[in-house]
Amino acid sequence: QPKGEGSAEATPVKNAEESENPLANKKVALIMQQNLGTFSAQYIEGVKEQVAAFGGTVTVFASEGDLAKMASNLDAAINQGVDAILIDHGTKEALNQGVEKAIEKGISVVAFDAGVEVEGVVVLEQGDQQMAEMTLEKLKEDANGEGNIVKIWVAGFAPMERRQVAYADFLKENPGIKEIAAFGAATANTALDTQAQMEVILKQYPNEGDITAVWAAWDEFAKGAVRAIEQSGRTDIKVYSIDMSDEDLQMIQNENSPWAASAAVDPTDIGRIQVRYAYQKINGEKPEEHIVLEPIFVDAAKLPENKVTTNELHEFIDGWGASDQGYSKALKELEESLK
Amino acid sequence: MSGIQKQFGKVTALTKGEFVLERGEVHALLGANGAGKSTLMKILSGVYQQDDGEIILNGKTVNLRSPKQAKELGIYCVYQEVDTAIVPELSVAENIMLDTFSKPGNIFISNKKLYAEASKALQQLKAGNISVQQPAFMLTLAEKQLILIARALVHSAKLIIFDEPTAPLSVQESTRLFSVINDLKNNNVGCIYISHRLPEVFEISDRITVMREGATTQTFKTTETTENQVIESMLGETFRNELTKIHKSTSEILLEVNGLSDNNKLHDISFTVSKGEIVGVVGLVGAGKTELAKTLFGYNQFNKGSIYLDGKRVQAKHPSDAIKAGMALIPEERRKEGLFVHESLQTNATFPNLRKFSHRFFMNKRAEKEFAKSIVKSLQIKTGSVDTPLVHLSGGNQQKVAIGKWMSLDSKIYLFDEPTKGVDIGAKVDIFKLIREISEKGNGCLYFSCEVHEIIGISDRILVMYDGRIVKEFSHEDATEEKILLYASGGTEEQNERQKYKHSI
Amino acid sequence: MKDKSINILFKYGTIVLMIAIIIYFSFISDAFLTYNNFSDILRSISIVTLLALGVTFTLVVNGFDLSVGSTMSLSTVITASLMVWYDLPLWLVLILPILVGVLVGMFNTLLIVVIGIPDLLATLSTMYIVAGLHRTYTEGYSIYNNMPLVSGGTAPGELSQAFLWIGQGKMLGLPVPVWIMLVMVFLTYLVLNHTRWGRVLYMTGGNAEAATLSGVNVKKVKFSAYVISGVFASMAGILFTARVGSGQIDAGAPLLMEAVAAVFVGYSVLGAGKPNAIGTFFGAAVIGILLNGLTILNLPYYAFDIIKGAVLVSALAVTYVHAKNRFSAG
Amino acid sequence: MKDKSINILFKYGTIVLMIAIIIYFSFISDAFLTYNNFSDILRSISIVTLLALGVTFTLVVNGFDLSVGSTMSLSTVITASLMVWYDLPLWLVLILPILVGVLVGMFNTLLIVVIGIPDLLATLSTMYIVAGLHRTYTEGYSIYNNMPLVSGGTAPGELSQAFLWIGQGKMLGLPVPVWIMLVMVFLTYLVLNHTRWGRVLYMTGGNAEAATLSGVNVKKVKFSAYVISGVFASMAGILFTARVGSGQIDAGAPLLMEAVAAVFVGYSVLGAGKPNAIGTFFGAAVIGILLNGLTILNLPYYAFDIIKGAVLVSALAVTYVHAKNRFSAG
Ligand SMILES: Nc1ncnc2c1ncn2[C@@H]1O[C@H](COP(=O)(O)OP(=O)(O)OP(=O)(O)O)[C@@H](O)[C@H]1O
Ligand SMILES: Nc1ncnc2c1ncn2[C@@H]1O[C@H](COP(=O)(O)OP(=O)(O)OP(=O)(O)O)[C@@H](O)[C@H]1O
Ligand SMILES: [Mg+2]
Ligand SMILES: [Mg+2]
Repeated sequence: QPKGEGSAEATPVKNAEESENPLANKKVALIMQQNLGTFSAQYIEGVKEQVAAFGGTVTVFASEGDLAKMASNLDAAINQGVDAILIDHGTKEALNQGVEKAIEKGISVVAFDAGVEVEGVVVLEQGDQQMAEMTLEKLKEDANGEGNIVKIWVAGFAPMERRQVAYADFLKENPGIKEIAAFGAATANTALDTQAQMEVILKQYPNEGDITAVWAAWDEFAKGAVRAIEQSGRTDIKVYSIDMSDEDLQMIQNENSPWAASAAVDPTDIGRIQVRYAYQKINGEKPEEHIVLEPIFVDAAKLPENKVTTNELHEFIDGWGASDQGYSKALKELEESLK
Repeated sequence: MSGIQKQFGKVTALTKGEFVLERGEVHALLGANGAGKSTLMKILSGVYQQDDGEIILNGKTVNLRSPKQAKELGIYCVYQEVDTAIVPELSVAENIMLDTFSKPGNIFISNKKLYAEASKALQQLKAGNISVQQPAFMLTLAEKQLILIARALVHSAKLIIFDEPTAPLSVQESTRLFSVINDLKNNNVGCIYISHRLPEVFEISDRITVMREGATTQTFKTTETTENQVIESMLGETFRNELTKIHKSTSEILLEVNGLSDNNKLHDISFTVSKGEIVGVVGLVGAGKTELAKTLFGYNQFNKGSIYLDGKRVQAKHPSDAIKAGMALIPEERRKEGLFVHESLQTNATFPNLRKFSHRFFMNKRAEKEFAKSIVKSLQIKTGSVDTPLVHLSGGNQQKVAIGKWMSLDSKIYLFDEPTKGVDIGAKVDIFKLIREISEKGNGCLYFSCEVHEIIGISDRILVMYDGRIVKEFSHEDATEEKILLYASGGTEEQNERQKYKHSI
Repeated sequence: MKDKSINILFKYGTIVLMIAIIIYFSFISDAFLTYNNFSDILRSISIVTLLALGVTFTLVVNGFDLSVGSTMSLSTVITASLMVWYDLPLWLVLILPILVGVLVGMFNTLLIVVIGIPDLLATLSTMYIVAGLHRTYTEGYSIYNNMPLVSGGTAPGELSQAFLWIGQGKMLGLPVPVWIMLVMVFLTYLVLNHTRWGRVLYMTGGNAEAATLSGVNVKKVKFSAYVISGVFASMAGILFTARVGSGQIDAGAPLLMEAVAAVFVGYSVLGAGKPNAIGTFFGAAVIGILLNGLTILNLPYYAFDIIKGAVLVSALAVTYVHAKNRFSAG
Repeated sequence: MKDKSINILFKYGTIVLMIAIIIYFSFISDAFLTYNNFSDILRSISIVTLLALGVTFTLVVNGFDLSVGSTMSLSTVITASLMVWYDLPLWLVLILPILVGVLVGMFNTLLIVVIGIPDLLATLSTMYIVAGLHRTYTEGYSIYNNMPLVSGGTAPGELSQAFLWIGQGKMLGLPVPVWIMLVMVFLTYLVLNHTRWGRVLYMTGGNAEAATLSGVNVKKVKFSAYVISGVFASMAGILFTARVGSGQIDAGAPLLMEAVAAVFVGYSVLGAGKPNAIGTFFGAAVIGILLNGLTILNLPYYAFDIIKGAVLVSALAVTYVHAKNRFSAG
C-alpha cells in the first residue's frame, strides 16, 4: 500500500530500547483464526498501534481459518517465550490446552471472542446481544413491525450463539415479523459465497415485497448480501448487520445502498483495548476477567453527504473510535514516557 | 502355432501364422519389416490374443491370456523394444527378478538374496561385470538386453524368444550372445530367433521359418538351404529388381559437413552429398544415425564443426532455420515425429509451409485443398479423401504423406531416417521410386537405415556409422552386406582376418 | 453399437442437454424463459467465459493453466488499487493489469518450458504463489473507494463511472460484459479456427514433436498460449472489479473449477473433439443455465459444488472415453 | 560441472537446507532449539505428513491425488458428526471415516482406471465433488459438542475424552499425533522399500508396460494406491478432529499444497530420486521448521503463501531439472 497524502506517520516511539520502564520492550503474540477482510486488517492495526505505543513488538500468527494450525501457532508462541498472547476467535476445544500451558508459564493471555474458559484469562467480548437487539429494533421500526426477513447466521462461534439468542427472543416477541429463509457459512471466502447464496434467495423471491429485510449476524455476510441486492437492482430490501469495518462503512454510504444500519465496536478499538488488558496483566494488575465492549449503533441516516471513513466517524456517531477502556494509570504513564 | 490371425483395427498384421518349435532347437524366424514376426511372437508370449488359430504346447492346446500365464508355462520373450520391459528407476537386480514380485510368496524382500540371485544369473551370461545395484537407466542398450535374458534364465524358461537381439550389439557382444544361446540349447531350452542378418541366422539356427505379409511362407532346414533361397522366399522378385537399378550422379557438391561433433553421441563427422546423389548412412541401432539426422536438421545442437548447404553456411538453432536453408527431414518415428495422425491429410500436407496457403493471417482453405489433392495424385496416395484423418491410412501411405508434406517447399536436400520401417512391400517400392524421383530432380538425399540390403540397393554411396563416427565409405560397387556389417559393428577388415585366423587354430 | 452411441453423445450431448434443461426449467417456472433472465444468465457467465477462453488456449497447446483463478484475483486488486490508491487515468488502469497477466504467463512459461515442470504442477504452484502475492500486495485488505490507508490518511481515488460502466452498463439492450464476452469468443474463434497461428497452436498441441520437426518453435508457441491465458485472466479480473465496484481479495479462486468445466464440456460441442472457442462458450452457458435453473428448483447452495463437479466429471468422461474409442479405431 | 552441482543439490539439498535453517534460526532465537519447540513442530506437521504419505503412494504408481484435502475435510466432519449427532461408540467413530476414505479412493480409481481420465484432472474433479459433499452433509455448519440442530433441539453427543486424547494427549514424552505420524512413516517405509508389494508399486509407476508384462495387474495396483491415499486422508481428518475438538468445515483444503510440497521436497532426500516415505517426512519437517522459524522473523502472514509456493517450485524445479539431466545422460 502506498503512503496516503497527508498521512501522519504513526508517532515514532522514542527510546523504547533505552527506556527504564519495565513495561517497555515486551513481546506480544497475536494468534488469529482468520485474517481475511478489512475487519481483521483494521483489528491488527489497532493491536500494532497500541503495542508500538507501549514500546513493544507484535508477532502475528495467521492460521488461514485452520484451528489445528491455530493451536500449533499458540504452541509456537509459547515456546518463543512471549510476554503476552492475544487470541482472536477460535474455539475452546482447540485452544484450552494451549492457553492452560501459557498461564502455567506466566504468560498473560487475553482472548477476544474465543470462547476460551480458563482461569486467569481476560476474555473480551462485544456486547453481542445488545448489538443484535439494537439492529433488530431498528429493523422493526423501519418495517413498522411487520415483514418477511432473511437471516444470515452461522453456528459454531460463541459470539454468533449470543447473537442468535437475542434474535430468537426478538422473533418470539414480534409475531408480525417472519423468517422466510436462513442460511450462512463461514468459509475461506465468506463474502463471495454469501453473495452467491443471496442471489439464489433473490431469485426465489422475485417480487417486490417478498423480502422486507435481511438481518446479517456478521458484516462479511452483510457485504455479500448487499452486493447481491445492489446488483439485482432491487430497492425494496434493506440490510441490517452486526460488526462494521471501514469497507462496510463505505458501502453503507453508497447512494441508494440497501444497508440501513449496523451495530459494532470499532475494530481498531478492539485491538487497542485487548493490548491494554494484556499489559495490565503483565504489570501484575488484576483486571476483571470478563470484559464487555460497548457497542455503537451506526445509522445510515446519520451519516453526512460526503463520504467519511471510520477515522472520522466519531464526528458523526457518538463514542466511535474513542474508547478509553482498559487504560490503567501505569499504562498511561508508560505511554507518556515513550512519547 | 497354426492358423494364427490378428488384426489391429483396420490393419491386418497376421493372416496365417504357422510355427513349429521342437525342444532344444534354435529356430529362426525371418521376414521383411512388418511381415508380422513380432506380432506372432507377442501372441505366443501372451501380450496379444489371436483372433483365430490355436497354440499347442507339449501336445495340449493352450489359451494364453496374459504374459503372466505364458511365463508360468515357461515361455519368455526378449522383446525387440527392450525399454518396454525395463523399469528404469529400479536396480539391475530388481529388474532381473521383476517377475517374482507379482507372484504370491514372502511379504518381505531381502535385498541381499535379491542381489545374490541376480548376480548368479548375470554370471551365467558372462556379464558379472554389471553392478546389480545400479539403477537400470544407467545401462546401455546391450546391457539392458542381457538383463532381459537373465530374467528368463532366473525362471528356468523352457522357451525363449529373441526378437532381433543383435540389432544393437557389436560383433563381440553378438558372439557372446550366441554362446549363451548354445548353452541354452544344450540345456534343452527351445529358442526362437528373429533377425534380419542372414549370416548369423545361418550360423546359429537349426531351422528357418520365413514369413511374408502376415503369413508363414516356408520352413527350411538350415543345413539344406541357401541365403538366396531364403531371401527369395522373404521378399519376392519385384522388390529385388527395384533395388538393383543404378543411378548416375553429378559431382557438384550440395551439402558439406566438416568435423561435426556434439559432446555426446557424434564424433568428428565429415562427408559430402552431391546434387542428385543418394547417400546411404548405415549403422546398428544406437549407432547415432537418428542423432546425426536431427543434428543436421537443427533439432539437436552440435558444438564443433560446420555445415554448408549449396555453399552457404547453415547454422540451425532450430528446425525452422534448417527448413529455411532448404532441408527436409522425414523422421524415423513417423507417427510420433512426422505426422499429426489425428488430423486430415490436407492439414498435414500444408503444415510446413503455412505461409503459402494463407492470406495475411487467415488460412486459404481452397488453396490447401488443391495442394493436398495434387500430392495425393502425384504420390499415388491411397485415401478416401483429403479430409480423412491419417490414422485411417496404411503405414506406407502415411509415409508418403510424411514425404509429400515437404513438396510445397522446394527443399534442396532430403534426410530420410528409416523411411521403410514398418511399411509393406508395395509401398516400399513406391517410396524407393519417390526417393529416386526426388534425386533425379537434382536434389540431394541422405538415406539413414540399418537395413543393409536396402541401403545397398538404393544408395549411390554408402557411409558406415559406428558409435557416432563414420568409420568407412563404400561406393555402390564395393559394398557388400558382410563388409558393411563388419564395419558397422566396430571391426575392420584386417582385424577380421586375424580373428578368422585365431579361430582356425 | 456402444461406440456409436458414445459418438452421438459426444457430438450432440452438450446441445441436447442444454435444450433439455431449458425446456425442463421453462415448464417449472415462468420466470425462466424471459429475455431478462437470459440476459442475466449471459452476464453471470461473462467472467467465467473469459477465464475459460484463456484455459482453452493453454489446452489447445496441450498445456493446462490452473493459475487463472489467482491471476484474476491479482488483477482484480491491482485494477482497484490503481484507481483507489494511485488515482491513475483509465487507460493505465486497463493496461497495467493486463501487463501483470502477461508476467504471470511468462512465469508459467519459465517453469514449464525452460525448467520442464509438467504443466499442471507448474501452474498449481503459480496459483499458490500468485494468491500469496495478491494478498501481500493489499496486505489483506479489500480495496474500495476512499479506503483509509495503513499509513494513515485516506486513499485519494475512487472507481470512476466510466470504469464501472464496463461491468454494470448496458449497450443496445445487452449488458456491456455480455458484449465483451461475445466479442472475445468471436475473436478467439477467428484466431483458433481461421488463422495461420491458430493452426500452429492446434498442431503444437496435437503433436509437439512433429510440430518442431516441421519448423515450429514449440517453446514460443507455448509461451504465447500461457501469456494469452494470463491476459484473459486479467481481463476477467478487470471485469470483476467493474462489476462489483471494489477490489475483493480471492475473487478468482472459486471460478477456476467452473472455467475448467466449461472448457471440457465445450470440448465436444458439434464434435470438435478438441478445445475450441464456441464450445467453451456453450460449456459456460450450459453450466450457467443449469445453475440458474437449479436455484429455481430451490437446491441448497452447498449442493451446487457437487453438481458442478458432476458436470465436470461427465464432460471429462465423455471426452476421454471418446478419445479412447477414436484411438483404438484408428 | 553444472550437472554435477545439480546432482549434489538433488542429493543433499534438502538435508543441508534443513540444517542451515535450524542453525540460522537458533542464532536468532533462543526459544527455537528447544525440546518443546521441536516436539510442537512435529505435532504441527503430523496431519500434513499423513496427507503427504497418501499422496506419496499415488505418486509412486505415477498417479497424483489432488483430492486428499477434500477427503480429509469430509472425514473431519463425519468423525465429529458420528460422535455429536449419533453418539456412536469410539470404534465405529474410527472405522466409518476410514471406510469413507476407501470409497473416495474407489471413486478416483473409477475415473482414472476405468474411464481413463488423466489422474490430475480426475482427482481435481473429485476434490470439488467431495468438497461439495462434505458441505452438503453438514449443511454448511461446523460440528461441535451439543450443537443446536436445524431440526430443533441440541445434538445428543460430544467428543469423548478418549477420542480427544488421540489429538491432544501425550505418551512417553511425545504428543500422541507425533507417535501416530512416526508409526505411519515407518510402516510406509517398510511397505514401500522392503516388501514385495512395494516393488510392485514402484514397478507400476516406473514402467506400467513392463509391469503388465511381468504379470502385474496394473489396474489393481493403481486402485490400491488410491484407496490407501483415501485412507491416509481420512486418518488425517480423524486426527484433525481430535486435535481441534470439533468438526470444522473445509479443514483439509489449505493443507493440500503443503502435502504436495512435502512429497516433492522429499523426492530427492539422500538421492532417492523417487517418492519415498522418509523423504516425505523430511519434506514436511523442512516446511514445518521453515514456517515456525519465519514467524519468529515476524514476516507478515500473507507472505507465507508465497514462501510455501516458492519452496514447492524449487522442489519441483530441482526434481525435474535432475530428471532431464538424468535422461539425457542415460
Ligand atoms: N499395436 C499395433 N497396432 C496397430 N498395428 C500394429 C500393432 N503392432 C503391429 N502392427 C502392425 O502389424 C504389422 C506387423 O508388425 P510386426 O511388428 O509384427 O512386424 P515385424 O515382422 O516384427 O517387423 P520388424 O522387422 O520391423 O520388427 C505391421 O504392419 C505393423 O504396423
Ligand atoms: N541405453 C539405451 N537403452 C535403451 N535404448 C537405447 C539405448 N541406447 C540407444 N537406444 C535406442 O536407440 C536409439 C538411439 O539411436 P540413435 O539415434 O543414437 O542411433 P540410430 O543409429 O539412429 O539408431 P536407430 O537404428 O534406432 O535409428 C534410441 O531411440 C533408443 O531407442
Ligand atoms: Mg518386429
Ligand atoms: Mg534411428
